[in-house]
Amino acid sequence: MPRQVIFEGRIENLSILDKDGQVDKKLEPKLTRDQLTGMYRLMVMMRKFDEKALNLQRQGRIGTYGSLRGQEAAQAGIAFNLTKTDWVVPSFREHGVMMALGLPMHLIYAYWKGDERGNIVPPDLRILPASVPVGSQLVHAAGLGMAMRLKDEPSVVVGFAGDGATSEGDFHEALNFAGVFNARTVFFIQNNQWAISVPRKRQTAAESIAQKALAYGIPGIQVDGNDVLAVYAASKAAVEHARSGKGASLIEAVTYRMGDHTTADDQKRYRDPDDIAYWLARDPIDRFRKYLVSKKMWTDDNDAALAAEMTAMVEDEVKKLESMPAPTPVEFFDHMYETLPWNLREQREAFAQGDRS
Amino acid sequence: MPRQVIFEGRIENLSILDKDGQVDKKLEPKLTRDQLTGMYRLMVMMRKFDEKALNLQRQGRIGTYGSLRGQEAAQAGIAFNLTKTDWVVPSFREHGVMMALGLPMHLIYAYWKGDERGNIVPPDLRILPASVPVGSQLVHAAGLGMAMRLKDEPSVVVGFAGDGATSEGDFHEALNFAGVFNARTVFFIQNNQWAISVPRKRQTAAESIAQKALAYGIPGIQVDGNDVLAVYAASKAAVEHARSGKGASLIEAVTYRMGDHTTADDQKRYRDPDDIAYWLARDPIDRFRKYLVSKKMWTDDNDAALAAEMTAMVEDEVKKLESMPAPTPVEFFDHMYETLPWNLREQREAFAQGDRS
Amino acid sequence: MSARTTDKTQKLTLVQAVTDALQCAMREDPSIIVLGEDVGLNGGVFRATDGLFKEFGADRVIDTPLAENGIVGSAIGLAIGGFRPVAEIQFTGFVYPAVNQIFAHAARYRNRTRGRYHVPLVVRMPYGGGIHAPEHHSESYEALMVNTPGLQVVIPSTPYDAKGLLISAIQNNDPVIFMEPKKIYRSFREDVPEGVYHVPLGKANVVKEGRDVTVVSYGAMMRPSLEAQEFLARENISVEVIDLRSLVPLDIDTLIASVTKTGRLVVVHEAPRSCGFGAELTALVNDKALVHLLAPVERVTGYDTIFPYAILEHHYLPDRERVVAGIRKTLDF
Amino acid sequence: MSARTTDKTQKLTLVQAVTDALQCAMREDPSIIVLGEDVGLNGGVFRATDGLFKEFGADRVIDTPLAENGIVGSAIGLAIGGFRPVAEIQFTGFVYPAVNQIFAHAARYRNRTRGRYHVPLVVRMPYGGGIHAPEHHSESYEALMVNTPGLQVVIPSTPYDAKGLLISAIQNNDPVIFMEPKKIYRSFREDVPEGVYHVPLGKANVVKEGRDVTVVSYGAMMRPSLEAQEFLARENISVEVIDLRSLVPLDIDTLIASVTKTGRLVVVHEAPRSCGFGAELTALVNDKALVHLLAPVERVTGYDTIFPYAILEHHYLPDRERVVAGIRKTLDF
Ligand SMILES: Cc1ncc(C[n+]2csc(CCOP(=O)(O)OP(=O)(O)O)c2C)c(N)n1
Ligand SMILES: Cc1ncc(C[n+]2csc(CCOP(=O)(O)OP(=O)(O)O)c2C)c(N)n1
Ligand SMILES: [Mg+2]
Ligand SMILES: [Mg+2]
Repeated sequence: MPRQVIFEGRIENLSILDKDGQVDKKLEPKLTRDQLTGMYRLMVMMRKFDEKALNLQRQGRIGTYGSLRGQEAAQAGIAFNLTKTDWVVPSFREHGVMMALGLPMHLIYAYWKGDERGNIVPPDLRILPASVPVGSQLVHAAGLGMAMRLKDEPSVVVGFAGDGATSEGDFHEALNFAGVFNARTVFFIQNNQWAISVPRKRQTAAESIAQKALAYGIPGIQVDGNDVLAVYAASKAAVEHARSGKGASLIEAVTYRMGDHTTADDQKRYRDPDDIAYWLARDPIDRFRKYLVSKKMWTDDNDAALAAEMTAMVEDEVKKLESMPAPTPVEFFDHMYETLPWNLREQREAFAQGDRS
Repeated sequence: MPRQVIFEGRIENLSILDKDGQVDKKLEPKLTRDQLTGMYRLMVMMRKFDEKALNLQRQGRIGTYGSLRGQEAAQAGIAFNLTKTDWVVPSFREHGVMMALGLPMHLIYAYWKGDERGNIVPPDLRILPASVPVGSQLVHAAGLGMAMRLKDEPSVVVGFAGDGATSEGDFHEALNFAGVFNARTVFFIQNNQWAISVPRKRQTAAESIAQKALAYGIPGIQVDGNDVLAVYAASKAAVEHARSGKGASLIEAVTYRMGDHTTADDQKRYRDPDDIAYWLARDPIDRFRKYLVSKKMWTDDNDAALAAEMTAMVEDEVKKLESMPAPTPVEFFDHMYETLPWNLREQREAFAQGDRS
Repeated sequence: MSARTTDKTQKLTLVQAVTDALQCAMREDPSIIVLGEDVGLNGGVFRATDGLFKEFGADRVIDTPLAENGIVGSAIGLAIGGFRPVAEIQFTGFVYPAVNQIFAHAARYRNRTRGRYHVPLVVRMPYGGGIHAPEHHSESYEALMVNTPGLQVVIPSTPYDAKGLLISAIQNNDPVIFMEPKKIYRSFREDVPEGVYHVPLGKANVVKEGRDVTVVSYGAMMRPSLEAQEFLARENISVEVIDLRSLVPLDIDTLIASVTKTGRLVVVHEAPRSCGFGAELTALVNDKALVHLLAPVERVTGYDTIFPYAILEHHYLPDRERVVAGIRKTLDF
Repeated sequence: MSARTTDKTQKLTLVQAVTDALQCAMREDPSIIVLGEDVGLNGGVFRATDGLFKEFGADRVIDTPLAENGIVGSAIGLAIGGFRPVAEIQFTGFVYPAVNQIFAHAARYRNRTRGRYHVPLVVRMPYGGGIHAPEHHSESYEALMVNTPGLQVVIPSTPYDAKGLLISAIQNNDPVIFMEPKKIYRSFREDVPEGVYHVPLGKANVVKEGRDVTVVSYGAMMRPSLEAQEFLARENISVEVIDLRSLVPLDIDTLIASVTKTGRLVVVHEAPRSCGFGAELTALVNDKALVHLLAPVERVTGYDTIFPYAILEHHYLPDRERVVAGIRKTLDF
């Protein structure tokens, strides 16, 4: 009685495909060929979107852009478990998840071009806009998950954030609220090892991010975030847990930001090239392709055809982006309130008449 | 390898005296008679101070007051490990710790009377003023602990907070910073089961507060906070850990707020009388007295003499309080900056001249 | 101005009117929920939510963990998820941890998404001094809120207004900061209609008409303003007293019409002077009625200091004498 | 105004002058430490701390976890523990999570303890628009800071001033909010003396003397202000342009002397208008120089909207034309 263990917590890491695409037979999820190639498709789509975005940025056709390169498995693995009635509460690097759920790419490009109209998500989707203040969106995810619980809707909410975001108070308050209120929320942390120039081990003295779940009385798991099957499997469990009303949980997907933080960053100032090489050998798309090929579900021809299809799709979306009519400048007044107060009406009027003082 | 435990955390509860004062021989700390009776003395001092404070409040001689009744063992147990060069970073209920370190009681009363001069701690003490915004002081404790580490001073910093405070983002950021920077800080949480009307189990779905340490890679322990020996022993270990440069840790002292939250509160609205009765039977002072008596270190006569001494001391401090000269009203301008800017000089001037518009 | 659903009235204090507003609105609309610290069984530390937990249960009157950022942030999620949350911040002095959620998100969702999402959220908070409370329990932060585009800021000064304004705020589709003058929570009772009625946001109340000088105030400072009016009436000085009721949207027409008539303006608020709301009112009068001004606008405000602890607070708060002095200054100019 | 330690100068941009200030101050005083996100090896996202990590090491140039409240809160602890921390908030748009620590603690420790403790802290943050950055990267929150008693608020507009003011801020014994106009971080270079020198807090700079109208601004808005002055000089309109340099303490004498002389005032800032610093300046002129005013004070400011995303931002920011129009309005009144 006097010196007594009152709590024991354990955190697992899940990995199904190894870096060479060899599968752990016992853990291999039962997925159809269509599902598996569908996942692959998503990942390739993300990569093509991303490459084009970097290109557009270099040409000045969009603004500062945050690449998701390297994080395709993490994003496809969770997205594949979601439907259009689920809520996506993104940080700023979840373009992959967004397009996987059906958000037209040109809207995502528009966002990065600096156009609020990129945030006008089609009415059949429940995707919130990118949240720039790191971590702050997680609290919305907790609240939405409370809403789904209160309405007893079987929709799940996924709150996204990076490893750096776990240091913000928002992370703490979000997970704590979600735990207390049994929110239907999955907190999905892409631990890409870096928060701009700060490596994961300087973010927290904890050995893993997954173990932070123990502080909130919710389940936590770490997965190989470059292994789409592992991410899929862990996400499936977490999503089902939430959907069935059992509450919130935390997933740490261990991945790597292959590029600069954003196009405004220069990773050479702080990263070791060896590190990048190490992770290049663990590319999520290559690895999954090897698996599909070994299962005889995929060939080089399929790959070429898919690449061509995706390139065409991306180009088409860029056309849509660039044929969007220019916004009417005055619109930055129009959505400040449902009904504009006099000061805004007056300012809007003066602005519209070109009397700009 | 594929499904692998990557983290195991365990949290212990430490208890040395049971509710009837029976000691666990194996864990009994080696303390001299003077030390033991010294601890007892501190606890009785706190209780007398507290009773008088409630009295003064009822008579309108001080303002709203937050009683520490029931938390004497928690406060004496940690304070007994500290010296005057250690830093105390209190919440608003640590009068016991403050007086244990030598802060004159009349200053504490002055604070609760609504007089900033109560915060003018003597120069030989390192006690910060009460921090009202719940949890916010913990971040200062982290920063002070970083300062002690950077200067390699053997001083320890103790950051105090309640169970409710652990829900604030500040708790998270403080413990995380302290973990990363190896701060010489002990986070001492008095889990008195309630945050005003909100019970501990509605603050967090975690089974204990101590286990939150696992999220920050620092040691955590739960102690029976009504057992001064257990608190003393756990605090000793944590303080030595910090002092020797090994870093931060978390202590959860499980205790009970015997009274209203403050004199502005009415616990009858939300608490079950049975609950209070349960804890009354676990009074920290009674329990420790039984232990001392059983060790033949204490008698009823000693008790009567101590009570008389403490009553006299408290009365004397009240006299000091009430013979403090009234503050010059204008002083609320004088300490806004080292050098007042013109607007404050102007306002101060007008105020001092009674031209009060 | 009001659309009463019944002719019956009750004599209520301001804080009771707040409770009544919540109760009436919640009965009509099941999407309205209340959340905050101690709002449940305890009925709020000021009893503003008294009885609601019993009537509506733990799913609509939610005691949260102690985290203001969590309260407002989760309320944003609840709002987007289809609810109309009314969040309580226990004291205005504790809203700082929540300003990231209020300023960076609640105030921005509609604009950020060009109307795709909006946040029908009310954040209620008792504000102001005069109750001898500890540090951080007497603050007035309306200026921070007014400086933040996307928020509406409402401050009632009477039970009738408190109820009608709060119902309007709850039914409004954008975030409203609803600041309640706790000093006068229980100072007086007034006839308050039963059931739902509205006092519209953005309509000031000319509480006293007058010729010589306009006094503009809101919340707890209405009382010294009116006392000053009464006091000076004995000297045949005719003071017009306006209760703004909402700072955003502001009833500019009433303000300017009054100043144009009287030529003199005294603004009374208890928040610090520098960059306070009085500065904005002064600037607006400068913009729109400078030629009518017979004297500089006078600001009777809190000082640019920290709000003092209890034993000095009465030296800080504007009172009748200070308002009278301010008025005289504009008259003697 | 300056006490140079050497006669040598370097041609520096504003952001380089910031780095130089930090380096010079840190060399002199080992209690000065820098902390924030990415301030170490990366040298800050704007390179404001470039090279400091290499020179002073990880104990004096501290990369923190990603938590603004943690940065400022721990800096307060470090300050009380004997250091002079210079905390960087990566963008002003991310200071909200830290305002509880800044407003409720840094600004209050001296007063709260009647001088027993004080907080010699500088919080640096790049502010303002014009760099086509994502949401929350273009904000100007000086008014919130000015409304909070206990803070000093400094905003340089030139490399020379940036260095001299930052050194003064670091050596000041109270908290200083140091807002850096990132739009002009690299727009031009200027001779900056080597070594430590001071530009005192609270002393405005009359950049151009003039007769007809006074333009008051600070930070990045000095440029359109000066462009307007030049533009109107061709029409023989003589504009006096004042760079405030510090908002708290404010150089009231220079402001009032100028307005008394010219009778006209245009205030230029990019933050939203309502309750912005322009309102306070207008109110101060109302207080102290109303009779000298020949026209209403004109506020050329950002609108009461969210700062627009990149493709519309140039419509939001005051530019030469808007300043010129504002000046003409005061002249044509
Ligand atoms: C509150 C806040 N502070 C700082 C920033 C600047 N910033 C943008 S992204 C970033 C790093 C985020 O790291 P992480 O959470 O790991 O996400 P990642 O970028 O790696 O996807 C920082 C510091 C911000 N956007 N918001
Ligand atoms: C930031 C903040 N929010 C709310 C309050 C009001 N308040 C004062 S004490 C308290 C409860 C604190 O509970 P706990 O941390 O358990 O400490 P205890 O009072 O039990 O000692 C609350 C809600 C506050 N002071 N600060
Ligand atoms: Mg990251
Ligand atoms: Mg408690």
